[in-house]
Amino acid sequence: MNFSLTEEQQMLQDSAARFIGQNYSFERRQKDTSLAQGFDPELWRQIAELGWLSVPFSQQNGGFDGDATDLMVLMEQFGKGLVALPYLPTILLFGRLLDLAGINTSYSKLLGQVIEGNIQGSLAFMERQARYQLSDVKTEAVRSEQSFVITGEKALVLNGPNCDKLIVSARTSGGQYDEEGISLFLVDANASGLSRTDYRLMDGQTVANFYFDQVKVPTEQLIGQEGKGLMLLKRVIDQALLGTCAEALGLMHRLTDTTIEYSKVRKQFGVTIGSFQALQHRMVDMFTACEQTRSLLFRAVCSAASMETNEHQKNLHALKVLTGRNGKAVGNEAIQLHGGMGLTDELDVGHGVKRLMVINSLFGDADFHQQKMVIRSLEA
Amino acid sequence: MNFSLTEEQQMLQDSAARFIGQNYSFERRQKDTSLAQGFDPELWRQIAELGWLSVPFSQQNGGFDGDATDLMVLMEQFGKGLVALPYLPTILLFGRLLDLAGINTSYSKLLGQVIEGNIQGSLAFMERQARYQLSDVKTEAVRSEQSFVITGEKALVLNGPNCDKLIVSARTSGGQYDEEGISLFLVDANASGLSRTDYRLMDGQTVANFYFDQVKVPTEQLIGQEGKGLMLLKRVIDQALLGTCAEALGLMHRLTDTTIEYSKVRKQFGVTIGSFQALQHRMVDMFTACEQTRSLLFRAVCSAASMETNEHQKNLHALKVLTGRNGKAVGNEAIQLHGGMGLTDELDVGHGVKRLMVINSLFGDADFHQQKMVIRSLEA
Amino acid sequence: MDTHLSADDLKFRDDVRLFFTKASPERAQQLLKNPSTFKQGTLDWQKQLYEQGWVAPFWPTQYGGAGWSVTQSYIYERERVAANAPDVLPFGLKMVGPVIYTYGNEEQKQRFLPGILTGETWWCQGYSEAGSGSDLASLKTSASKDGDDYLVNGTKIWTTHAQHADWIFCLVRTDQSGKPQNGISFLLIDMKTPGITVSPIHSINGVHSLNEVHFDNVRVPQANRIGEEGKGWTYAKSLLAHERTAIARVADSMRRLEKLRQLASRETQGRSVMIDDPVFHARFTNIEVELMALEYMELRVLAAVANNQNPGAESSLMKIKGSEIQQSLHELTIELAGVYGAMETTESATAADIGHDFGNQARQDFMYGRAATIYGGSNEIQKNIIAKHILGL
Amino acid sequence: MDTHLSADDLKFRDDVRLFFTKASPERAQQLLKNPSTFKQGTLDWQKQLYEQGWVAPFWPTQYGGAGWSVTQSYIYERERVAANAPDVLPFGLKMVGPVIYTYGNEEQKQRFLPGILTGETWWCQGYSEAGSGSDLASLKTSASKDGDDYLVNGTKIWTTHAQHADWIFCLVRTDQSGKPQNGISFLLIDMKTPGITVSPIHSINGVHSLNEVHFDNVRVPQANRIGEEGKGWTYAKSLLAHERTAIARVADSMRRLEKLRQLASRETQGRSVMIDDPVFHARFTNIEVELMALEYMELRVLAAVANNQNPGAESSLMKIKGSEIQQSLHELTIELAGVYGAMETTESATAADIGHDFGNQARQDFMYGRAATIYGGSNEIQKNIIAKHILGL
Repeated sequence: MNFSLTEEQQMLQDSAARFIGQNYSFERRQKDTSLAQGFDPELWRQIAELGWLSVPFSQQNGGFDGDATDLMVLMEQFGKGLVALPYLPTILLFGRLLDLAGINTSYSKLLGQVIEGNIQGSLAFMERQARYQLSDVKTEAVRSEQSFVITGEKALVLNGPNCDKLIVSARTSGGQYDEEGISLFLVDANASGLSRTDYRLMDGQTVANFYFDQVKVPTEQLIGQEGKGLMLLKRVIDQALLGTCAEALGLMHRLTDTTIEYSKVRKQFGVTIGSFQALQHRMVDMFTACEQTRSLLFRAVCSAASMETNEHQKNLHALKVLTGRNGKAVGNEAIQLHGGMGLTDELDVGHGVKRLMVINSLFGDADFHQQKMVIRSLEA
Repeated sequence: MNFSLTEEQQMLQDSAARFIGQNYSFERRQKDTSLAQGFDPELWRQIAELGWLSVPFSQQNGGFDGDATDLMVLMEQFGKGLVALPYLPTILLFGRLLDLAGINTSYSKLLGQVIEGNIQGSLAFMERQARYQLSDVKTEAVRSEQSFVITGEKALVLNGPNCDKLIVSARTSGGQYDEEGISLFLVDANASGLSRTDYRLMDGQTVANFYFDQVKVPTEQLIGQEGKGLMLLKRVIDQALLGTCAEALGLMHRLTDTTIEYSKVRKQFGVTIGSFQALQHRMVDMFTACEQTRSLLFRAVCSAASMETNEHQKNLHALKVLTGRNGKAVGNEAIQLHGGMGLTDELDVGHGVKRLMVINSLFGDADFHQQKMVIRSLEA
Repeated sequence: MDTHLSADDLKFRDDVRLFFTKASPERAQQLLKNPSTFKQGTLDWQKQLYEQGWVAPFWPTQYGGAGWSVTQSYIYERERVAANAPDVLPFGLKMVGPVIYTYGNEEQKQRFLPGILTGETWWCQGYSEAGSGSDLASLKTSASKDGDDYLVNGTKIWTTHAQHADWIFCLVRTDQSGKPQNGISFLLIDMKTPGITVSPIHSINGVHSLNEVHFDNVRVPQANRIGEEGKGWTYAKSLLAHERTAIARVADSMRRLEKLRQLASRETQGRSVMIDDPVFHARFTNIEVELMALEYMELRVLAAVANNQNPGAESSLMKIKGSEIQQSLHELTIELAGVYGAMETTESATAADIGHDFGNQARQDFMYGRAATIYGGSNEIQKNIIAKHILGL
Repeated sequence: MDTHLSADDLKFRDDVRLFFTKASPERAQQLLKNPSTFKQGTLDWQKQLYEQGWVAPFWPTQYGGAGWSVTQSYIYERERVAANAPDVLPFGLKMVGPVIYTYGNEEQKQRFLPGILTGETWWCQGYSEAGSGSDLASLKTSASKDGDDYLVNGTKIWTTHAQHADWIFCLVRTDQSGKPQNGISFLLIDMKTPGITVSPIHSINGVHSLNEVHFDNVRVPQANRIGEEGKGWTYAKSLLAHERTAIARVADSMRRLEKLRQLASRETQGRSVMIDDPVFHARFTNIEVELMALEYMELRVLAAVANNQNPGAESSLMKIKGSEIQQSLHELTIELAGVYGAMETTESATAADIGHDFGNQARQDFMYGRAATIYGGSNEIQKNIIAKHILGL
């Protein structure tokens, strides 16, 4: 039984904390998110040099072969630093899907470029009607000779406006809700017949809806087995979910600490508001929410080695439920205890809350995962 | 728009408050509930003389013809006084069912004795497996010549050990869960073939499980139409539900006031605990819970004139939901803020909480009524 | 005990309904949504109400009020919201107006009331300061006598629509000594006076409606002071209870709840829709039950007012519950929108382009709605008030 | 980062399991349930553990401890609860024992420790007083020197099982002057000493386990004082953190949760069972998720202890969450029982007669469980501790 980090992990944590602390003020975030891409490509190159882009990838693809703990350590620092970078879409979704797709020299080459920071990627897995259901796919891919022809719309594609390549889930057989018959394709962002609408989410990141109008994709760009895409997709998203929950925890800690510090300096009625017992107890609740979430995060990290097991799946659901609920509570309290200031764009509090809300809606919110948990326990 | 009481109602409230205040201390309750019947028959005779037993009954049956407001006024005082009397089983359930069953001279005579306080009654409508579903009835009544023969078990019959007569719901046709086919019968407590197990609920009232082994009941003791008993049962219970919610509100007020008063005298760390802001805000929440419940009680009282309407039914569901939830919250906080003392039998707090819990479980708890509300709104 | 409406009240309700159907509030709402047309939309709408004689019904008749009963005002408000018609801006008609006709002198009434009714003068409120949020009485903006004038110095914050305002009503400190409440005076200040600068505050929902207003040796005639010097706090406070009851926004929440029900009946989840999801519907009814209670809590307060009782601390209770309900509605709505609840629409990416018609609004409402538990005296302050004044703690 | 058990630990787990299957804990539980056989059942069970050498594993080996690692103690506790085996009474083995071997003198160790291990001496705890609940240090029971003795006067309250006890360990005031904490001493008192009377306190769950213990000029040899005079507070406090972690009762809650799942899979609602009710199951998983987190919170604390770090204020956090979870389990269980959750069984009306096998227990657990957020330092006090010592407020 051991919850301490290895020396390597400790080093990763320290260097991440140091680098972000020195290079990424809140003003920097404000500046970066105001750029067209929603982040600073220069910063991306820097963290590539630091090796962070290689953390989750397998050695065979030139990665650092990091485990769940490594990922947690890094993502928590991103959260604490309120860092705006497309690590989730390009590394954890696009990159990891290729990484998990099996040995394939062309994927390896592509991942090499990803790790060097020369390529931005996206995973187009959401559709308007699907809510959080990965298997609800209307977009179709029809085989014709040596290629597939994709038609349909994918929504809310993270990093869509920036991506050079994207992976799309489309139906090669079965009905809209079937788990079978979903295939994954590697598509060039500039493929003909592919158009998009760009917009932003409230955390400042750019997203796009992609419209596939008879987009031709050569058969060798089918990833994994035809019709068996869902399983691969789930594995990638399970890991991304764990990573983003670690980022959420970082955000929750930041919001809690900021609020406590603010309560020690903000004066009303001649005393600091931190001296009011009612507020003290509520800040204790914020702190408790963080510790509780960390405990469940550790639990999921400890079971991550055996991904497909019922136990790990249940831990992931529980983690998403608690991160969602506690994240909401912490965010709302952070704003409330900051008073009017918490509602201004110039303070980091509101931005932390918005990022937290985006994370909590990604891959299914608390209620969604709670029901998954219920179904799982009824089946068991 | 008017929420003030009529002169008559004001008089009823004042006299009830006065009589209970003068004659019913907590020590009196302790003494009364320790009696075999769980209450003091002498007190029952006294309130009969005060005319309180006649409040909800129609004039044609010698009643006071009171409306929902009258009932609310009286029941709230019972709650505030933590009064242990079988008003619910004998008057609101047994008596009112006869009262609503239509003009019938034998019922009128019976009700006359009820109003004089000479008869105790019960309504046997619960069964072990039914949870809160009135229509889930396994007890059977089979017609043979000039009588029905009843066989089965009715559980948790309020006032069962004390009742001279009881009304039982039994199935004359249909399957266990059917709404049709339920009939109501007036049965003598000493009818042959009828036996029971006596016990108590945590609020000190006596209850019994009744076992019907081929109990013969003459056909003229069938109440209302054969097979149509559920509707009558529902109407009686709807009204009883409103009355007990008023009692619950009285209890919530008592617990809240007691807690606030205690916090003004109980000292810790050299100051009264009522001076701690965290506790102040929680007592404010208790107070808010009372006011909120009162508002919904008024709402249900105002729509009670049109009982069968969707609106009133929805108001009743909502009232039971909120009374249940707020009652729990107020009860738990009352104990918590009293500390260890709140857990002793010698203080009234725990007894108020237990009575509140019994009421909240009767006729369906908060979750049950919330789901009824959902079903109703989906049908609408 | 009943909530029946008299025949006259029913007749009145029909008149109000008819008016709102004719007044085409949708158009007004459209103009108000867009910042560039917001001011025009506000003025147009106020003009319509003014011509109908309903712009300030709650004012005393001699100043242009409609002399409605409490019930009528209640009916009017319900119908207005049901018709999704905009409310008037409160700063002139609900805040400074009443102060002027209650505590102002004849000359001030003559001078200011007409412009408030017609909308000719746009008013904003100068109470809060960065240093004094919940502790309003600690405000520092000073007004020092200089001949027949005051010289005003300081900064007001959270000033809604100051960028459009012609006049601002301020609480200023005219006496540094003694109890903070006693040194405060109530001043009316022309926004065109030299030394006033307005700087925008951008909110986390991306909208600009709040401002900072800086006063640098701003010269204000003493004739613009309402009532006595040092009594400003009393004048301002006399309005707070009414404000709190209004902040509960019961009718508005009822409309939002219905809207949410419709959206959830449409939003798919696999083969079914969200309203059929038992857990979602349970959360929905949790709010519905609370709102059903609040609706009658408001009626109880109104009935009390009708009997000339003071709503007093009950209004704090309504403010707490009302704002909590508003926020749970915002929360459930944005969660219904899923990831779309995070989307930001633009000219080049409208709701239609993105294919989601309530996500952007849900986001803005949620974010802006966080203020509901903060402004008008934070909910924590309301709890302190109840603890002190009702529970005697 | 992992929670793997070593081969030795796995072996140890199997040994523990084997022991508990042999020890037939069901029989012990039966005896404990019935007040008339409670004492005998307690002693029998302790005897079995004593003979196995597991009655006080956490004690230092030289005093009879088992010298287990933190992980082993954890495994033991899990297996014990999984086997539904009773815990030992804490007063001797977990409270006064450690105080004696840590702060007592040789003679005291010789005299008292053996009886604690064998169960020959039944101990109870004399800390709380009516006037001092959360504010323990304000206790008034006095001990004044009289020759080689103290004369003890005062009343202790909430004394569990005092009616069975041979000895009581007390915090008493030996010095009225100065900081309240500094005037407190730790005394061991023979319950047979003249001047001691025990009066029962009946709890709202109808059970009698608590008592008041009155001291009227009770003569106690100074030799029965542990350590220095005036240091009693420090000795007692050194145990509290451990106590709080224990109060979390993680393993026990896990067993209750499983039990609740089984009951809900059996309790009917129309044609279906309660566990299939989505709202009920949502409430169930709310608790499950919290408990899954608490389980790892405990592991984190244990890991810290294993690395010789002090659990410190984290134990307050566990106490809060642990007690909240216990109470939500009690609440959901009693609500599952419906109206039967209010029933009281008797000899003449057993659970079997009434036809409901968990209602009576659910009621007792719910009522008794209300104490979980009160004793061991109320949750409000724990929050104060966290605010002060962790958040620096």
